[in-house]
Amino acid sequence: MPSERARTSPVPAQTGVVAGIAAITMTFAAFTSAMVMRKGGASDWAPLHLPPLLFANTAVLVASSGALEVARRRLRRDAPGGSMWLSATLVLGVLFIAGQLAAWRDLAAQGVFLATGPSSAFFYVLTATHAAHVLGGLAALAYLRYRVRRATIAPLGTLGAVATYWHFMDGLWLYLLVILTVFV
Amino acid sequence: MHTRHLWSLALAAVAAAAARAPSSGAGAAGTITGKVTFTGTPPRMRPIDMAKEPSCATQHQTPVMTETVVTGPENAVGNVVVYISAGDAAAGTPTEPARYDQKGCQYIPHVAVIQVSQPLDIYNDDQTSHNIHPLALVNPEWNKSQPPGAPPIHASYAKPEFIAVKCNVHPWMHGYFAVLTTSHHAVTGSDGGFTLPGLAPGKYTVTAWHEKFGTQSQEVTVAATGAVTANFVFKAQPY
Amino acid sequence: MPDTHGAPQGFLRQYVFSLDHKVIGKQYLGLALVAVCTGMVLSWLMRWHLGWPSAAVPGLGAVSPTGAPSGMITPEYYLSLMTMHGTIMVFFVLTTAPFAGFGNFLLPIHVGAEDMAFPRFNMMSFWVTFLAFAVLVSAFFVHDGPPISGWTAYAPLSAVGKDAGPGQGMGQTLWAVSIGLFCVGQLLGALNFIATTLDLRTKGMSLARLPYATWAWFITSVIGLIAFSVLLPACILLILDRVAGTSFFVPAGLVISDRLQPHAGGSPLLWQHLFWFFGHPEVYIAILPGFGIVSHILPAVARKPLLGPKVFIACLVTIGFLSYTVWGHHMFLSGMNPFSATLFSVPTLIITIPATVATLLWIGTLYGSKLRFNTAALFCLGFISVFVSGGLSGFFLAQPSVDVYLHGTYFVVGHFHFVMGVAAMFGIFAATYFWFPKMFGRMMNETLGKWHFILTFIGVYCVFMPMHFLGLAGDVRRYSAFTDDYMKGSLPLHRFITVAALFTGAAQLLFLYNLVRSRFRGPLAPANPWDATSLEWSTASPPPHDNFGGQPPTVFHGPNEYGVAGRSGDYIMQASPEPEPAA
Amino acid sequence: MGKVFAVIVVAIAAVSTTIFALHLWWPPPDISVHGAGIDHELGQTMIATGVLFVAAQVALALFVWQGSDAREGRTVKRFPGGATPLVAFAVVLVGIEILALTFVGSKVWANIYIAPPDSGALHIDVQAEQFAFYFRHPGADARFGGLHPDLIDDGSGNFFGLDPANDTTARDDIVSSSLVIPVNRPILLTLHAKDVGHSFYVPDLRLQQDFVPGLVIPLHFTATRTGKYEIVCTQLCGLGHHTMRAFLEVMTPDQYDQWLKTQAAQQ
Repeated sequence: MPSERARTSPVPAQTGVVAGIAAITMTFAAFTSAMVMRKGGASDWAPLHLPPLLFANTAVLVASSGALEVARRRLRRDAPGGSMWLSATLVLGVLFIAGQLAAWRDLAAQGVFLATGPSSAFFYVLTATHAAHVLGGLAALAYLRYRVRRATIAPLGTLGAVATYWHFMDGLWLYLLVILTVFV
Repeated sequence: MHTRHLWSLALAAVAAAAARAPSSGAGAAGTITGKVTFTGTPPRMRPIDMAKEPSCATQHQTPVMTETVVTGPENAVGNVVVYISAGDAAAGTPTEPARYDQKGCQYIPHVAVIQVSQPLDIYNDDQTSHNIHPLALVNPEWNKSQPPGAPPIHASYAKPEFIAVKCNVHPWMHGYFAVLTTSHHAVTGSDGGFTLPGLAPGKYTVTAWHEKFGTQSQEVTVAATGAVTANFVFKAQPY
Repeated sequence: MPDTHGAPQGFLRQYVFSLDHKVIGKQYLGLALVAVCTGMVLSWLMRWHLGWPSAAVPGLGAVSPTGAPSGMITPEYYLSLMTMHGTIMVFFVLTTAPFAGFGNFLLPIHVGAEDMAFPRFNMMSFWVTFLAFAVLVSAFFVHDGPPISGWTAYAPLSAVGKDAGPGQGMGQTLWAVSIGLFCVGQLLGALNFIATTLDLRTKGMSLARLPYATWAWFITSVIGLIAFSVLLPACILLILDRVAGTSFFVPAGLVISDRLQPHAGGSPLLWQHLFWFFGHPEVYIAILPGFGIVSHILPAVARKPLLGPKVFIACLVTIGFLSYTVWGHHMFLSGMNPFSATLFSVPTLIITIPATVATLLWIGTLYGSKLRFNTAALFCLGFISVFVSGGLSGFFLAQPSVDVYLHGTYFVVGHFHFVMGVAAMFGIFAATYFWFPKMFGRMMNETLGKWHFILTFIGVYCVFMPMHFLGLAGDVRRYSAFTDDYMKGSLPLHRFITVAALFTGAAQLLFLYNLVRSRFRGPLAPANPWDATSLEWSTASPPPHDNFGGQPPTVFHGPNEYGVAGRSGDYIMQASPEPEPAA
Repeated sequence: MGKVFAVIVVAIAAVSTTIFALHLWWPPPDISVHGAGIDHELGQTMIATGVLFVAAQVALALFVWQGSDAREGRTVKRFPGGATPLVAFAVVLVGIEILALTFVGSKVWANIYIAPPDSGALHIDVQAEQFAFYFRHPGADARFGGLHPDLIDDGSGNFFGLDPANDTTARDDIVSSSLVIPVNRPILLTLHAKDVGHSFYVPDLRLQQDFVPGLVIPLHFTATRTGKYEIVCTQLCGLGHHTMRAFLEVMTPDQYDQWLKTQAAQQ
């Protein structure tokens, strides 16, 4: 029998997301320090020209964060259109993943593969790990949209948690873009 | 490494050709004899320092020399595998196992010639652990240790190939498995001489293989009786 | 997503893919039991080989014809046994049993919740861990056998593939995949522990009133969250080096098995840094739950409050924090800048302060106590003794200048087996004897338990103390045999250790028998057999599906109300509404 | 039961301490200049931890013995002064110990690993490989030949991958499987690995250092006693790890010169 607390409390999801963010931060911190250390002692580091498409993808991801913020405010006020903005977030998120795939194909067409050199290896590893986490976020968004469509009351706790995660993915990508530009 | 790989492929091709060649009849009495020599200066063999493994070092009064190039009087080259690479009939698989010994931290013989699918028994005669690692490229590669007193390791190979063999535990230990399709083969001693008896009259390709000098082949026609001579001369460099 | 679920229907939902934290906790403990038996059999084979290198192990030839022809253990098979023993014990026993196992069963009850915050993640956590174990064990059955590069899997030995030796092909890849999966499983578990402790505490259960075991699980889960999220990327990079031809850890120009390796520019030290950044905190992941368990049980058996409870919590937090600053002490001699050795040595020595304080608090708690000598109590006392012995030998290894001599010797083996192996196992045993009645509703046999303790306690000292002697004499660890002149003099001592290890192992049969028999035949347990205070003792043995029968308890006291004078019982339960006694 | 436990704990502590104190198992005699510092540090740590070990185990046994008093009506006693004196005790005692050990120990450490080698040190190149050590003296020209991993050929004795055909400095390099050095002369080793990680450990020299593939790691020492000692590998390097060893032969200068001549003739 669900207790009163468990039904209403939004807190565990939020705590879980914060803890998850801490873990993901450590993962990328480990990748970053690995990259710094690997580059530091290496004579075989060849700079990589980032596909310009990445910047377009960045815009898409930032836009998706914006759309989610609009959705969140509307849902919180029970204003109309929340669900639609949620869908927009979802579409933009999928578009980002598609864009990343295109960027990889672009690099592959230039003959730059995972094992080509250390810089390309780190590029693929970082972007792919990020994309995997974004896919997790997309699944959460899809679940959220399903809940919003089904329920009369928006699940605000879940919404807040998913939004925190999604914005973190956004920020993480901006961070990756910077270190990829600087190091790779 | 790469050349060795090409070699194995070439050998396989030749072997395939051999399978189509006319067969040597029963009671054939033709013989090919010859001598393998070198010109130039061969690399000097060095004494092997077995200090790391006292149980082996004490077995040798004088230090064992490296065996990459073994030479004899009158520029003779030892450890050359001479065999019929074309013109021979497909031979049956011998069921008698060949024997390969690890004794005094040396492979005996240095080159073991076996036929395809012929069983090969590998013995550890030492009081120390050995490790047999045939670096096969065409055949499956394996890597097994053999503690003192362990039973012999049974091996066999399905495809012709010259396989370098090393002991991971004793870096100086190197040998070869020569896996051939023909039953007509010989390994030269330090006098460089070889004999390939029992050949039916006909045209053959004789090939000589040496781990450092590579391979040479020549066409030989064997008459009904008597011996034909086929000599091989390798060019040696000091380094 | 606060997940709620009613009592499950059907066998699969109830016992296999259960969302109930109590079932998941038992599943983790079952996995750990299988793992610990496997790991111990592997250690017996190793000890057999070290004592009598050329004697065949009866029957082993049939099980492992390649690794042990006619039962004779080959050097690579020995290293496989060692690698699998270390990996199984560290990951699948010392992490799963005290942390994931008992933590899962007890933490939600301790905080007064009906389940974990995310039951689905919790279930996934177990099954991913189970999969990780299956993948690891499958390495025994692949062509070349299990990996031989130790539980630390130092690159390039672990990164270059089959040229590095038998087991370094598919076996090593399976190892890396298994550990990667394990990280995922433990991360999901850690998320749950953190969210549950912070958010699902029942009314009145302030952080200050959390039982000490729960504090330890909470801090361990924070450590685990950070540690496993660093090991996971390290495993990904290792797998890529192995299967995708990248060069993160493999430098150029290596010739292995006569073959020039197709790698360039990688850094072997990078793996060591990533691994030990995880690896040292992992030691605390293994031992801190033991700290918590001992501090939880000790007041209940000593019938007096834990000395300095706030100091104890502070010790846990300090250890957790410092555990991230000391990883370099595993690498004093690995070619790091020699200045960094001093840098890592200082926090390593400082971390002994909170550990010393915790030990003194336990010993101080025992002062003037009225000890009840049940088996759980004995294992707590044994924990303290063993932890002192192992902790003190750490003083030697923490100093770079002494480590120069002792690094890589049996001294290290003796040290970490005492401090994280045996001590953590004693914590697990104490927890098992203490909470078994709660978990299964039946009491364990105390007579068997006491014999189990005495034999084990003497046994482990006979096994691991002599390893310190061996180390002092310069005996190198990870050697499959001491067949040459070197260290031949230590063979008698090795044989003594082997006999002691087999003896200690045999003593564990008493435990297994007791476990199985008590599960079905033990006398029924009352709700609170030990007169203990924490919330699990307020509910039935075993607890109902939602832990408290639909009524979440309200907490009025901390867990430390033992030895209360002037009343019939000498303790006050956390959920008891009576007022605090006058000090 | 409590008394049984107390007796067992005290017995274990007594036996262990006796064995340590009698030096039944102890490092071999030191043969290096720097080793005395390590031995001193080891001895100090042994005494300090030994005192703590006995004190802690005896206190544990004592309190357990007292706690086993089952008389009715006995009330529990609080530890005098509570937790504060224990914390202060731990911080001060362990703190002092840490300061002392770090202060003395870091000097010993610096002496081995941070101090530069003697400028006149005899330079010997060391290669570790699965599963042997090979040592290289520069020969008459006092210069080491370059290393070419692609030329490595263990079967013909070219363990280092020297290129005598094109590199004249490589032709007189003296390669041996034992580390032969003159006594009382500073030695500089440069350690590099051919394949995987290894370690260089000579207990008698009180010296241990890992080989890291891709790095060349310097190590220096002076041996003070002639004789033959074992060098072993202490970093897990593969299936033959336990057989990976070599000998250190410390000779008088005359013997060393003679050895060098003999070796030079064989190269």
